[in-house]
Amino acid sequence: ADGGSGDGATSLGFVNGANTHFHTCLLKAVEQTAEVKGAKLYSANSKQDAGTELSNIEDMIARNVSALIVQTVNVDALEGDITKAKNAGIPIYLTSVATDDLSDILGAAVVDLKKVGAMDAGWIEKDAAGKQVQVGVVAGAPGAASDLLVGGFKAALPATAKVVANQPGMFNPAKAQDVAENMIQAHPDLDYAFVANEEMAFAVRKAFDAAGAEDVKIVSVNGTEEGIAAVQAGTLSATVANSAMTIGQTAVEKALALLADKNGDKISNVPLTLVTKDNVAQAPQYCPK
Amino acid sequence: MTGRTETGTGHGADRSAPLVRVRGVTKGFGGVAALKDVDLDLYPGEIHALMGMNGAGKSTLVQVLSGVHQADGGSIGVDGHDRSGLTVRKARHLGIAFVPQRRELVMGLSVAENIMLGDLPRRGGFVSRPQMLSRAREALAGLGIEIDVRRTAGELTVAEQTMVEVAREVRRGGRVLILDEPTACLGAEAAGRIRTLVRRLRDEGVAVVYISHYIDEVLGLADRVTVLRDGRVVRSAPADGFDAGELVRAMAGRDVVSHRPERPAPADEIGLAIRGLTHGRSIRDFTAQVRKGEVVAVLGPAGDAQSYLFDLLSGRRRPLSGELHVDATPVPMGRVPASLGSGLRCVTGDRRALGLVPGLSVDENLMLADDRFHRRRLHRRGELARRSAARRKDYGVVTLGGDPPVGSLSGGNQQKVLLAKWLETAPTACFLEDPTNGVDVAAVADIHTLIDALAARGVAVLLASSSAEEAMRLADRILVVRAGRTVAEYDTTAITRDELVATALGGAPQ
Amino acid sequence: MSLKSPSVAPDRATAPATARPRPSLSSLGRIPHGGLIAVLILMIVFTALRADSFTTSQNLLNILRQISVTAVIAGGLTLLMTAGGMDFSMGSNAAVTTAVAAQLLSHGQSTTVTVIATLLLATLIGLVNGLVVTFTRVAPFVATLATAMLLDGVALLVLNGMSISIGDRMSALGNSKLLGIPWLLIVAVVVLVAVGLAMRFTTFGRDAFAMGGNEHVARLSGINVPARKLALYALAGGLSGLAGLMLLSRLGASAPNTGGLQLQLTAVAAVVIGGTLLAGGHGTIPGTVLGVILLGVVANALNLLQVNSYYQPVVTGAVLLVAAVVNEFNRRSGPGH
Amino acid sequence: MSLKSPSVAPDRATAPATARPRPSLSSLGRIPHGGLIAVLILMIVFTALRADSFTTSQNLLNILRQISVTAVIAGGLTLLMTAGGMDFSMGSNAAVTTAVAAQLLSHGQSTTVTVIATLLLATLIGLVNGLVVTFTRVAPFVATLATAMLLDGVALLVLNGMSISIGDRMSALGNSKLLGIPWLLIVAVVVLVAVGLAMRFTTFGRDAFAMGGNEHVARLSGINVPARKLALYALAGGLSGLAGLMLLSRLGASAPNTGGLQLQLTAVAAVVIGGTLLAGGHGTIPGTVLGVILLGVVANALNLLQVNSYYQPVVTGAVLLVAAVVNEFNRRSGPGH
Ligand SMILES: Nc1ncnc2c1ncn2[C@@H]1O[C@H](COP(=O)(O)OP(=O)(O)OP(=O)(O)O)[C@@H](O)[C@H]1O
Ligand SMILES: Nc1ncnc2c1ncn2[C@@H]1O[C@H](COP(=O)(O)OP(=O)(O)OP(=O)(O)O)[C@@H](O)[C@H]1O
Ligand SMILES: [Mg+2]
Ligand SMILES: [Mg+2]
Repeated sequence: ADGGSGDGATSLGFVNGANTHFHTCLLKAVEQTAEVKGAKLYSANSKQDAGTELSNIEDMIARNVSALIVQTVNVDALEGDITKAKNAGIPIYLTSVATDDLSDILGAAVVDLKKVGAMDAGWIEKDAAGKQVQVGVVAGAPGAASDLLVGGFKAALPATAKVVANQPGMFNPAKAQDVAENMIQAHPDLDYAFVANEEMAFAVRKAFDAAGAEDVKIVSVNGTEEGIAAVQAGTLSATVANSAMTIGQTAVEKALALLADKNGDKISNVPLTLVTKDNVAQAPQYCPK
Repeated sequence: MTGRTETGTGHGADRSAPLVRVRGVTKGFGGVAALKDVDLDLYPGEIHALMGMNGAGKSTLVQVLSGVHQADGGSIGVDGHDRSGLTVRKARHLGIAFVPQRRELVMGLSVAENIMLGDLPRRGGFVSRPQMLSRAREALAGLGIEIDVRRTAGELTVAEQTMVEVAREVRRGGRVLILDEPTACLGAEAAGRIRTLVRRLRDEGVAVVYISHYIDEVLGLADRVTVLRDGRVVRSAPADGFDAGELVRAMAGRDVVSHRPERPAPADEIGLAIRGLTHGRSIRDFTAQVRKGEVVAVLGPAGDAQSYLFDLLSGRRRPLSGELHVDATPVPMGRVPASLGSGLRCVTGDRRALGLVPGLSVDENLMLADDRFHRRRLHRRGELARRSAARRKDYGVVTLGGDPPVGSLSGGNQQKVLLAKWLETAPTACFLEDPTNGVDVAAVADIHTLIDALAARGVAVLLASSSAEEAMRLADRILVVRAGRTVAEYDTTAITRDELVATALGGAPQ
Repeated sequence: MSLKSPSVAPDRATAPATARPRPSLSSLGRIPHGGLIAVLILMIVFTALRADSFTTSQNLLNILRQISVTAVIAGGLTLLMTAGGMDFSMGSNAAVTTAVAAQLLSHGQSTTVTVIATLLLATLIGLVNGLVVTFTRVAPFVATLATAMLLDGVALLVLNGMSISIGDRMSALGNSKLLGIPWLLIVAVVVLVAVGLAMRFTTFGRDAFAMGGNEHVARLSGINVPARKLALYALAGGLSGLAGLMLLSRLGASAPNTGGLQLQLTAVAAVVIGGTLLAGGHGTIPGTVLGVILLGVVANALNLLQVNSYYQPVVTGAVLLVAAVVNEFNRRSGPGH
Repeated sequence: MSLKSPSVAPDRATAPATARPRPSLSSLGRIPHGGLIAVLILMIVFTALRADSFTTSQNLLNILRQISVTAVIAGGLTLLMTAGGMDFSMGSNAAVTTAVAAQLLSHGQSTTVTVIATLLLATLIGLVNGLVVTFTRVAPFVATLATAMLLDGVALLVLNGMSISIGDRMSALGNSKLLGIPWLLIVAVVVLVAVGLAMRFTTFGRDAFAMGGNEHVARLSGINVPARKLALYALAGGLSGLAGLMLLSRLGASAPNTGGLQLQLTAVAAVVIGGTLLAGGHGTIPGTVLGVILLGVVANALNLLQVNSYYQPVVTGAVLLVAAVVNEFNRRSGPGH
């Protein structure tokens, strides 16, 4: 399965999952790295729809790319993708998640979402220092990503921290803001809030401030420029940086490496950094310029 | 009345300058011509009648005049200026007012709003409701109509709706008033009022275009008559140049005779029996028995009891009380399937809303009910056309092109389709509401013959009408209703038309 | 001379669309939207009993602030649908507005300029919808469904897929209050009252009913139907823009997928639940307001009652369904027709 | 009529296009859906010239496989809308089916049992929609919009928010072919042909046109309207179920937000672009097929042509709009064939 494009150069197909900030940065990173590596890149977007994702993959196969890089809309939607790619003899490389059975995939740049949640929980534990505290959760849209994140967070919370509210923000700031307003209403003496991404976190902050709950500390996920700035400014207390740029770069580099040499190790864990006021300097770049 | 002598005033107007001058107008629909090279001159202060068989092109012509349709060829001039390609709004600005054949009201709005639509009285940017109501009342009062202007247009009977529309157009004024079969569904008094009004406007110098299928009405009213046949003008002359016979020949191209034939005496057993039918104010304790082979007419003023019989007999609406027997077997009321199952066939007078599916083809509409009764599973065009061909012929349905949507047919042709649809389904008993509504002279005769045949076949026929002629022509017995009650019963042989009209309807004919 | 008899107009029985019996002058004594109100009250009582924080004035203000964006769109849609139109792209139009406004502001444009520019843009977009619907015979739903997709893409392009923060510009509108009443709410109320009055008492409004009820009659009556349509679609566009700015001022940032279809569907649901007919010819602002409030209260209640997130759509859907059904039964059991 | 394109001469209700002569494009006028076909051909030629991989039989088969799920839903919707109905919950119904089927299979139920059980369930859901619409006077759009939300939630509940893989069960349907033709495509074609034939050649189909054209007349003509409605909604449900199973067999797993509104809107777009009237009384399967294909081709072309993902909705919307406009310019709505 090589020489998709006429000039014999390696060609990569990147199937992105959606159009959020994260996905945009991921795409940029993949494009730039591919260019650096002199690989021809085709990209498509599944717009959060598993069916579209499969169609996109079929289209890539029709184009006979050397390898596929897939930021899936959903872990198990991969099932079909992988079968398709396998039948077509086109290796498939995953970003963010990995399947349990690695034999069928070329490799994966994995973000351990459980760990991400756990790191935020850890910060709260440290910050609460044994005090009895109330925690609110603004999750994403029902689905694996959000569930892993929140699951990891809850599991790692100390016994002294009690999750008093857990509502879906649907990864949509407007919705998240409504939810936060209602949450702070129902639980005025909230101490911490865990928000499934920074776009929502900002909205939640606004809601809390408007309700006079400036002292509620918000921890979140991503590490975008805005996020880091917010941590520095103290509007967010901590955020776990899982750089989209790193994921993109790793994906392309590893994919090409593995194409060249099948028995390099498949899984590369994307480094996670807990960013707080004290270490904003170490925050990795999130989005390529 | 004295229509003849009044026609004189029309000639007082200046003959040299027609207000509207139509030359060589042609109009086709999907390649087939509905109007062919039509000329027409409208003079101020003249009532100009358009006559012709169903599908002759009358409505199409006036729709072109009022900008609803744009002519394919020819010219339209208004006071000497070429106005070809009129749009509705341009026409209105030129003072051309139009009451279409089909009722056009906003059913959801009040009568007052419908009348004042397009220039609602305003005070400080807001619509002034009191003014709107009072002006609307004036407009109706001007025609001597009593309708509560606050009622919703949808609640009105078709007659009331017509009056409202005429009032609306008259109120708006203008130099040309076009009325497309305004009296087709009006009672005596209402129709009389319309005619009086038309004369008044004519005398005020308005040019009136008046479409009607009633020979005597036209001869009594019009100053000038133009006859259309198959989209061509076959004759245009002052009204006094015509007599009824000629007019009919001009329209139909042949003589039309319609006299009451000898029908076999009705059988003894009762085909249709209605007892103590009561529904609110509309109809109270109505009882009728129709023997097989008998035709019984229920005669009443427009909008009286007979207008509610269709809803109640067809099962659309459950009466408060009353019972129905068809062929001596009781029929549960308020259920359409029960009514149909009993062999009773109800033909509505409101073909548009309750009679036909405008989007379906003529053939499908013709066979709609029959195919359902015969539980046909399959639908094949060719075979359908074969089955419906006979009905088209018997009922003289004329269409442009093969099998167009029934909605594109002329009013009268739609009525024929409606009758053919129901009368050919082997009925035990029939309820006919206004069977000849908007149908041309020849077709009226044909339909009357068909109804005679129906009775001769031993079908019990109940006829709802407010037409004395029709009752006299068709019925063996006549029930006269008033204010929802049966006030008299006559044997047709035992009464003359004039007695009937006098006693029953009060409103004397012209 | 023949005398002809009329036939019972089917509208008196059970004709569809415009002929559907509706609460109107003829049915005084019966509360319009009774069913909707009943369901709403039930919801409120139930929630109040289970979550005491529900009845706090703060929470009630929250609800009202949360629904005000939807309310503005729903208001415009009610008028448009009453006139027989439909704009399925209002949510997406709002999304475009938020995006453009965010860009302008973040590129240092003054708030005034931004507001004016974006409102004009939104109105223009509405106008384009109007032109398509008026001068081609494309059904409004079809045309605006297409423009909705188109605009969603435009919003992405403008944002270049990133989320753009506007700091605390405009946050006065989004978060501060006047005499304890959120500005957003005030704007929404003003819009709804204006539209409501226009529909009831102005020629413009009554003409809308006429056009929705029977466009041909409206034309025959000398109403300049095309001009009116353009005006109505432009207005819908303008209000979408306003809604977009309100949304932006609340969020303080514009992210991909803000507004768009979600917002649109919520507004449509509110409007139709409020009794406005898709076929046109009938619609009321009070009904729409009830619809919007119902949806807002349900969302709020679900949060306060800590309903599992999977149950939330189930409950919302069920409540909508019940409301619609109860509402129709209440109508049906009305006297006369 | 307001939901249809306004006709200049409504007294000739079904001959709007005849009311004004359209000299331009009149040549296309004779061919039904001429406009749609023209746009489609343009799209195809353009793409074929720019991307050689487009015309590979593999790619064409891909397109056809990709659209077959939408096609099945669109087919059912066409019939329902022609009868004057509307089911906005078909996508969500499909989602529920995928979820339930996935659960059953992963709990070791046999494929046969699963298929039968889920199809029954889906039909039942459709029937419930039918009951609500038939026996209350709630407008179909309103009722099914509510059930759509409700079902989306149900799907989440069934999946408990997780994704459930079915391994390679059913993958025969989803991925293998018969004589080089994907099974999914075969199923879709069978459904469309069946519905198409039913609409043209069976009384059941013609009843749908009659009901959509004038429900009163249909009832008075001895058509058992309530029964027909229930049947139609049940059928729509059943087909949604089938679509759900097809989707599942393709994806090999059921995840939250599979199917649902996205799928629904695509189907609706295809149907209305194909010339089916929201107001009922007119609709054609060929039109719907063209609509579905157009959408499929556009999506595929956008990928092959490497159009930036932000431009994709823009282009899709634009193409839809153009198609609709061109199509309306030479539409001749006959007595519904
Ligand atoms: N919009 C249309 N599409 C197709 N055919 C039409 C249309 N309008 C009218 N026709 C045809 O043109 C012819 C003339 O119709 P028109 O309505 O003018 O007849 P008419 O003289 O008014 O008949 P009636 O007395 O029954 O009203 C008829 O054959 C009719 O079928
Ligand atoms: N004089 C009238 N003017 C206008 N409408 C009338 C008149 N009389 C009766 N109706 C209409 O006819 C219908 C019959 O009235 P009513 O509601 O009492 O019958 P119903 O048995 O309740 O009808 P349904 O069985 O459909 O409920 C009503 O809808 C009313 O609008
Ligand atoms: Mg006519
Ligand atoms: Mg009643």
